Amino acid sequence: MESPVEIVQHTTGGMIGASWLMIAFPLLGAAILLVLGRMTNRWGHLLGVAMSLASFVVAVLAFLELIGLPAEQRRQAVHLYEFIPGMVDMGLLVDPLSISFCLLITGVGSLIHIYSIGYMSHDPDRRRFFSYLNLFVSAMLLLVLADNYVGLFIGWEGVGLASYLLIGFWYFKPSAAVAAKKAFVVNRVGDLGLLVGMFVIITTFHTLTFSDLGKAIAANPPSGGAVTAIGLLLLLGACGKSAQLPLQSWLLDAMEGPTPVSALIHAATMVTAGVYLVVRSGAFFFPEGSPQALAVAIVGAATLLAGAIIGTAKDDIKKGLAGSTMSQIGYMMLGAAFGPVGYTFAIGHLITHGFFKADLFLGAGSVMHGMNDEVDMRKYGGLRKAMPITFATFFIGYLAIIGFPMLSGYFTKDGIIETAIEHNQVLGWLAVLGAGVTGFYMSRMVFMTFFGQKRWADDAHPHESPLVMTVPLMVLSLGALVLGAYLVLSNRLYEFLTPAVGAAEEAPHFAFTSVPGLATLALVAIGAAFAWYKYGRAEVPSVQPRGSFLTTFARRDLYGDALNESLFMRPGQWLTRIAVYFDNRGVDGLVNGLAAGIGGSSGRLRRLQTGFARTYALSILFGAALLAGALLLVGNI
Amino acid sequence: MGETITFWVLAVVSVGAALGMVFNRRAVYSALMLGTVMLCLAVLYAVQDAPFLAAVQIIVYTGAVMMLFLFVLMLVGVDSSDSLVETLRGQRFWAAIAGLGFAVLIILAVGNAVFAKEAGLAGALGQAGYIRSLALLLFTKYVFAFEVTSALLITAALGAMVLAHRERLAPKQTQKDLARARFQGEHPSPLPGPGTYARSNAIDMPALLPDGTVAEKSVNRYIARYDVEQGHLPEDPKLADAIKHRAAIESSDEEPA
Amino acid sequence: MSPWLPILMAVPVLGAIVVALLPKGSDKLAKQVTLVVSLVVLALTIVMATQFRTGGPRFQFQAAYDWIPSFGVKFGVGVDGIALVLIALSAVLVPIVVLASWHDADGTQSADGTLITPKRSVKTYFSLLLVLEAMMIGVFAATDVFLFYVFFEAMLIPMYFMIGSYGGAQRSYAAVKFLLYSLFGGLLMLVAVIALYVVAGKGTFMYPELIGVIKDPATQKWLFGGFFIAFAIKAPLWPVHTWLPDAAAQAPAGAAVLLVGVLDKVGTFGMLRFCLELFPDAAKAFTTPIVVLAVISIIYGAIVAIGQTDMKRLIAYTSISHFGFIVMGVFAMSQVAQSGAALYMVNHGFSTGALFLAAGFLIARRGSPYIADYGGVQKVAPLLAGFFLIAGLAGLSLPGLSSFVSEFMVMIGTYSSTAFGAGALTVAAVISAVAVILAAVYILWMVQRTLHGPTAEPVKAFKDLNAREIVVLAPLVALIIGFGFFPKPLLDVINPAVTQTLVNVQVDNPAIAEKGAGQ
Amino acid sequence: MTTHYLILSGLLFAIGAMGVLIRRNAIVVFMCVELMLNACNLAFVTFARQNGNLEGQIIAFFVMVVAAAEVVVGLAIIVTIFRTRRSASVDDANLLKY
Amino acid sequence: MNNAVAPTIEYGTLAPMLLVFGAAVIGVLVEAFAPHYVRKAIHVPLTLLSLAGAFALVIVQIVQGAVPTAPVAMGAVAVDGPALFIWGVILVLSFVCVLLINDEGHFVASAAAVPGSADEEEAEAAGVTHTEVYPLALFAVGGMLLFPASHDLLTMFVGLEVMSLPLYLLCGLARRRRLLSQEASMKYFLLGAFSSAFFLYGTAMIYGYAGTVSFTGINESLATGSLLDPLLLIGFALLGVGLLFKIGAAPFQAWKPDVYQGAPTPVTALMASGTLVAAVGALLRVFWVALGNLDWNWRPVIWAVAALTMLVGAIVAITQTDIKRMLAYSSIAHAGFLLIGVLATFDKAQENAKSLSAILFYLLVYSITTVGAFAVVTMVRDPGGEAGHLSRWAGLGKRSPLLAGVFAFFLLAFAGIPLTSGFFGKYAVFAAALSSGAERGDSLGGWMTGLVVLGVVASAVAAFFYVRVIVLMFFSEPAADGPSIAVPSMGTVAVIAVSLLVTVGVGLFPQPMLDLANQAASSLFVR
Repeated sequence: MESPVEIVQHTTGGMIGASWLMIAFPLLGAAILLVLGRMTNRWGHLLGVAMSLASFVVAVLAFLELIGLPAEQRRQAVHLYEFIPGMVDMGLLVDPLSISFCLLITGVGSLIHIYSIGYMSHDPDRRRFFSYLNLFVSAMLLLVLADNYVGLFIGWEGVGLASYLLIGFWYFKPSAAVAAKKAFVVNRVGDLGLLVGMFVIITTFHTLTFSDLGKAIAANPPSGGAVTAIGLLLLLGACGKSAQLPLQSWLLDAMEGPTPVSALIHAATMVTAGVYLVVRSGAFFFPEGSPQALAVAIVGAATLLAGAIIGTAKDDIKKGLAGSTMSQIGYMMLGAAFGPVGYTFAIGHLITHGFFKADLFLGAGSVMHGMNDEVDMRKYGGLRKAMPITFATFFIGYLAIIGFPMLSGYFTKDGIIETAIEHNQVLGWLAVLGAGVTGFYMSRMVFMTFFGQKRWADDAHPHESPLVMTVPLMVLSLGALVLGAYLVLSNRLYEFLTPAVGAAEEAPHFAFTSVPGLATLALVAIGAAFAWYKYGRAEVPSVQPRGSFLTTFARRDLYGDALNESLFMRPGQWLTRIAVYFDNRGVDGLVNGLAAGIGGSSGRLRRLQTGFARTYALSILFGAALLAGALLLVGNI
Repeated sequence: MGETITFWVLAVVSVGAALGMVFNRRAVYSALMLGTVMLCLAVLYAVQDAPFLAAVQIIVYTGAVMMLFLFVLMLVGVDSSDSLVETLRGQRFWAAIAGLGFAVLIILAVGNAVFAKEAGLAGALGQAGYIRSLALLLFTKYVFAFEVTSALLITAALGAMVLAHRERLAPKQTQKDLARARFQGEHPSPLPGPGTYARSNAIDMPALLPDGTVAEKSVNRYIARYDVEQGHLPEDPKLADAIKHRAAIESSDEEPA
Repeated sequence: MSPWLPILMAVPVLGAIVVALLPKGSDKLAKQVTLVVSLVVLALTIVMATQFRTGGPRFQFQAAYDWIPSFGVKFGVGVDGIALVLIALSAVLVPIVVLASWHDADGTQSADGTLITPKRSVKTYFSLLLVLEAMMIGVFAATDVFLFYVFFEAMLIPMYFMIGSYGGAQRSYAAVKFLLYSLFGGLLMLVAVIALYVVAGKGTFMYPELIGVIKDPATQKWLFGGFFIAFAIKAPLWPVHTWLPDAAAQAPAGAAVLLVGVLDKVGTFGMLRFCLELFPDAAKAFTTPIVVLAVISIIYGAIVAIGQTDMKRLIAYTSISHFGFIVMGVFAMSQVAQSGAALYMVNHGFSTGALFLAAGFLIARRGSPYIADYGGVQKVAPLLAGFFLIAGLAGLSLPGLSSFVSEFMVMIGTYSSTAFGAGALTVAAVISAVAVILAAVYILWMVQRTLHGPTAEPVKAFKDLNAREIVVLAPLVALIIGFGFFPKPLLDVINPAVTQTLVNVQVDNPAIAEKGAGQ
Repeated sequence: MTTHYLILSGLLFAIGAMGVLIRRNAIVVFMCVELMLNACNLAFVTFARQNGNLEGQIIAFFVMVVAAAEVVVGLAIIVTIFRTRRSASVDDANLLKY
Repeated sequence: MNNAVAPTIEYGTLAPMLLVFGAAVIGVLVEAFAPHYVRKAIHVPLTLLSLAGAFALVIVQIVQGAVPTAPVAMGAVAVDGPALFIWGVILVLSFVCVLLINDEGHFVASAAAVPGSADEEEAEAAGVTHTEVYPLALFAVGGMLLFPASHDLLTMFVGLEVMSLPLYLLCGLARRRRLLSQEASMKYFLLGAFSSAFFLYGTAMIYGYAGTVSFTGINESLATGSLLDPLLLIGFALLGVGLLFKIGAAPFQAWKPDVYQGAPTPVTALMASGTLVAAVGALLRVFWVALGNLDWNWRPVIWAVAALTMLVGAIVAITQTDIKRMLAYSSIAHAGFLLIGVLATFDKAQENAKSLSAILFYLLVYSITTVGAFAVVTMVRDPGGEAGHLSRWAGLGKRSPLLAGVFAFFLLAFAGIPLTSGFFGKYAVFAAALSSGAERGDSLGGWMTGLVVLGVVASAVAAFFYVRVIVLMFFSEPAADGPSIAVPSMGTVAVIAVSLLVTVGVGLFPQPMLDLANQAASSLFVR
């Protein structure tokens, strides 16, 4: 494997030099909206959209400037200021990898902002929603743009905060409040990995800056143990943020947030930060074939299957999509385990997924918007006539995700599968299997929602959403339609990314007729057909059937929460109780006991003062005898 | 040799008397025992070339101090005697332990000290002679202490005055004053005795005044209370009421003038 | 001889006298005078701080007057970077606390009219506050060990009265516990102070002259122990921490801020300055056990905090956890960790201050410190909720807020320390990192139960923050965010002092990062 | 002989001390104290002869004077108490305790 | 034959003491001849002027710098630097205590009258008081001056009695709660006599050993003779009993709480301050001058006594419910702290000046604070007299913040909180002890350090009960029928003000007082 291009140009000028504006605009928006508060109620959402769009413009300009440069100069560092003197400087790294993310974040982000104007129009707190969204965009951009792990970590936690705030946006719902807290806490478990990873990195390499890291490794190749440790720790961080096994449990609960949030944060951008982390650190800490790379692959494969299985059993449309997100990120992780080619497909899938999953979520949001916020698919049915645009865009997204030939997902997912099989047969074929399951659960979703008989309640009057919501849907579905082909065919993405992630020994080439590809298609078709058999052809019961053991297993999210509960929460609660008890009775009790002991001895000694002069005389005589005896003794020694 | 015999005799006597003082129930006997000890000691002083002290011991100590003790004993009640029951738990036991221990320590210390032959006072007396030498010492070297002792004596006198002497605050009442007070008071004549003009002359039966009313004060209030408590009330309701009233006054502890 | 520090101490003392001598019934005037005096002190501090030369000698604004020549005691003051930032912290917090406690002594009533605290003497409260400010400045400024000790102990008294007279239901228990604990530690330290003077035989308590004087390792250990126990109680380190939850929970919010925000820092400040520099060999010998205690504090404090039902107690326990970090940083003996620890002292003052004050505002509205009595505050008082949340996030060291920088530095400095016992330090850093998770649990669980969820019935009557309360919290939040992104001004001041400390401790711990990474 | 005298003095002193502990009548207690003082005097006189100087005798003389003054004050106090309480027992005066 | 040389008495040097005694005698004459309605008018100025005059005479001696280097009055009295310092302190203390005594309502109208009898009522109604207290107090003060300055054991014994006898009497003269007062008087008297018998027996033994009772002579005979003579050891132990009894060291402390509680508060103040100062002075003289060569022998024993005293005083005080009893136990604890200073001797006598100065300083600051505290106690009254029970003090801070504040300040000084005089006192003593320990080397150094640590622990325990009173006064709600605050007389105000001033002043600027103590100690005791 070849290291990524090490030469980093420092720049202060141009749009790249001003790339900090990308972060600053939405941050400013968030600050204005939060500080001015209710004063901005009337125009707050517009400001939010404007700031997001401004960022997008900067991103596009910076992107154009970057591709205008020769390939070997496409790693541009922007020094901002000294952060922790002697340890970390705050700076940005504008390279193909980060700029791709920027485009995705600001682009899809802006669309979702626009969509939210409509979606949140009835919410009295819309202004607050936009401030949080802006905050998120800002933090996410910091995450991908930072040229060092500390900056990345600040962004990393920033998006976590935004996610927390947005999941708990409807804080008065206890379920939302709990889900928000859970998301944050589980993420913190991952953060622990990232944090400790940073300790090891700085101790081993004396720097946390990406560009210096390359030099340090080159100058002083580290021992395998340290790198493995770093890799595994970073993987833990990635698992938290990207909802990979074993830290997946928060993502399904996170659907308590408003749907645009699910689309933006919990599908398109934030949850892919783990993938970004692995790819960004890949060259340093995840060399191909290393144990930690294998761990990444295993986590990815396991999650892609788990997510898919969860997806098959959910009747809540958003939770179904959340399971799907887990699964798709699993694919990306799997891809990210296999060097530059894998990176390319992982990032490619990340981008296309950003589009089609956002499309799907927003579509689901549109459906809910028309259905009085009903999320149970068993209460849907036959909606394709009531909301044609939503149906059309959703259907495109659906085709993209199951890998219908020539749509985005087809290219990127297939690329991952083939790369995986090339490196690791077992995991690769598992990914194929996962694709089949994807075919099933996505088809099930489409059939249950848009086909069949209507099963909705009498007071529901499904209707198409306003343009402000459907236009973003259309834009996104357009992306879902063509982006994969654009990026993958003729290796555009690969070559674009090479300066950032390194070049493979052999450039990838997409084969339309490979065995795995065909097998995947076949399995997807079977899955879809089975879904049609169960949900398209047959009547869908509006009450959930009991289902087999396996179904229950899937419905309960593979018992992830139960496991957490029995492994961590209950022991934790007991530990807390014991600790509190120990503190009150043990530590404090010891001190109070000592005080009580002194008080008690005082009470007893006090009784010696009987009030009888003769007793006092006795003590004097005793004292005299003791004194005399002691002196005689001391004197005669 | 003579000294030895004297010593042993007096030692036995004085220790015996000392123990007698401690263990005798009667304070007066204790005082007498103490006097005995003092007299023995006086003799022992004399034996040890301290005739002046022997005299002072008898005159001041046995003569004055012990008399003072006896006076006070008379004041306090000469026939009072201590109960021999010890009320403080363990006091005697521990007193014995401490006392014995202390004695043993002193005896050990003294016994272990190696004394040379007594120097005797001959050298110290020199040409001046005994009394003169004493005086010389007293009025030169210890003159300051001697003077200060006067403060002690003044204090003692002052203290006795403060605690025992009561200054008369008003002129002493003369016979005349008393008579005047009596005739100006409510009862120039004596109060009627109980039983007077009553059908019975028992002391718990109130007197009747010449106008036939009951004289409540003629019955002792303690007797009245006893009668009420025991139910020995006269049949005459008037008398019974008077006794009850008297008892009630008593129990509320207010003696009307 | 620079008059800055004596003036800085004299101003609040004079203010206190003026406030105490105001005629009866001039409560309002007393408050205004106190506020003005504290602002004057703040202004003076800022002016002084601008004159501090970062490249200059370690101790600046030095002044020394003979105080008790018989004992060799001087009124010696001077500041290095660490002391400077802590004095600045005190100067910033006092006006805020004055504003925050504006009505604390007036007798407060909860929303439903029940009496929370009865009316008490306003003048006394504010003059005590000013006296306390003078002593806080003095304790950080003292360069004479004896003078330091005097302030260290004397500080207890105003705080004792503030807790005991103006606190909650259990105030006298808490006040006595606070006083006795601290006094006990202080007295042990007194023995060590005397012994230091005697053993050193220099005839002076001036701290720069005492560095490196005590050579005998056994003596060093004993003296170190005397100082350390006092500081550990003050800090408070597990297992001598139990006074803090009581004291902080019973103290009025303003006093709690000063108690946890500044007073307790004297403990960690003392460790850094006195324990390390005067007794370097002992400090090195005891590193491992102390770091173990620190780690226990970190984890234990966090776990016990999770289980608290009383908001102020919870915050107190979080502080115990945070103090664990500071102590760990101090004893990690590396530049980064110690700088981080010094920075942590400041940042913790801001974040815990904000948290206590916000919690105090909540409690003032409801009259109960119990978390279970709240719920859905965000609905009725969004501003208060917002501030509370930000303060809470600072408490869990969210990156981007000031406490993150210091916590990060401490952990990284500890992990990478190449000082003796480095293995233990590495493990300690990793274990302490678990607190990152626990912090999220305790803060967010409290936030969830107080701010979120359905609005509880008594909470519905809450008013949102008034202007005074906003003025109290806003500067703190601004500082928290500002130093979260730009800690350099503080670190530039702190770093030289830490470097000098390490030189005096004779630890050769190379910087862990190449300067100017990314240049 | 000196030793004998001293042992006698020590015994008397100890007996006096024990008497103070055992007797309840304040006057007797005080007598026991007097006994102790007498024992001291015996020691002084003995030592005076032993050491060959008169100081011991002088001191013994002083002790007598002091003892006389003490007796006056002491007995006055005891009488006062007796008048108040009608009891000269030292045990009865124990309102002040603990 | 007639070779008697007239004794020389240095009247100039002894003038302060003689003035006090002289005034006392005049006082007695006043008692004898003046009608009782003018007695007080004569006594008060006479007593105060004589004390002030004596103080002035002490100052004159110090200013003249003619501190004698040899004992005066035929070797009976040593008026050296420390003695002059102690005299000055005692005279100041007795002056302020007389101001307290002067206050109405402390002393019984007629001591001879049975409590509660008609006689007593009559006497009270007639408004007579025992003006004998003034000469008695003067005699006691005279004894206090003599006790620490005496240079032989006989003079010391006489001084002890001169000091004690008037105090025995004064204890029994309280106007309220007379039963308690009389009981205190009797207990004090019996135990005092008992302990002085021990002192005397000790004197006899020492005399037997040394052939003299002069301190110089004893010290010389120690230097030449065998140190192991059991007579010396036992004599020394018994002397110790008498002296330790007077300062109230455990296990000889039992009288203190009872007597302090029962005695009239001004007398308690005098005992707690003046007697303690005098007794410590005497203790130092015996231990450092007479037995200076024996100090490796007595140190372990005094070590144990000091430790026991501090602990007993501090611990038992915790559960006291009467303010005066509590202060008595506090005084016991402080006696323990002082003993730490007594232990702090050095190999070279010259260095002892350090410890001596510390002890003198401690005595000064502690005793003045004590007087102030008792002065406050006299002001808090119930209908039946002073409000002794602590529960009656609850909420005093609300009713009378100034008085409670002052008292709290005194308590903090007792506790040794910095910026009060008590802190520097404690500091000085601890510092002396540690430096003596350091000089004495390993084992002893360790023991001294241990003692100081023990002292520190005792201080912490002691702080608890001081703080408890503060808690009661300031943090508790006042009782509905709380005690009244007496309108103080000018005298009481002056006493409290002086004590407060000294406590604050020395707390902030101890140097002048330290200079005084240093100067006094620099000449050490006359040997």
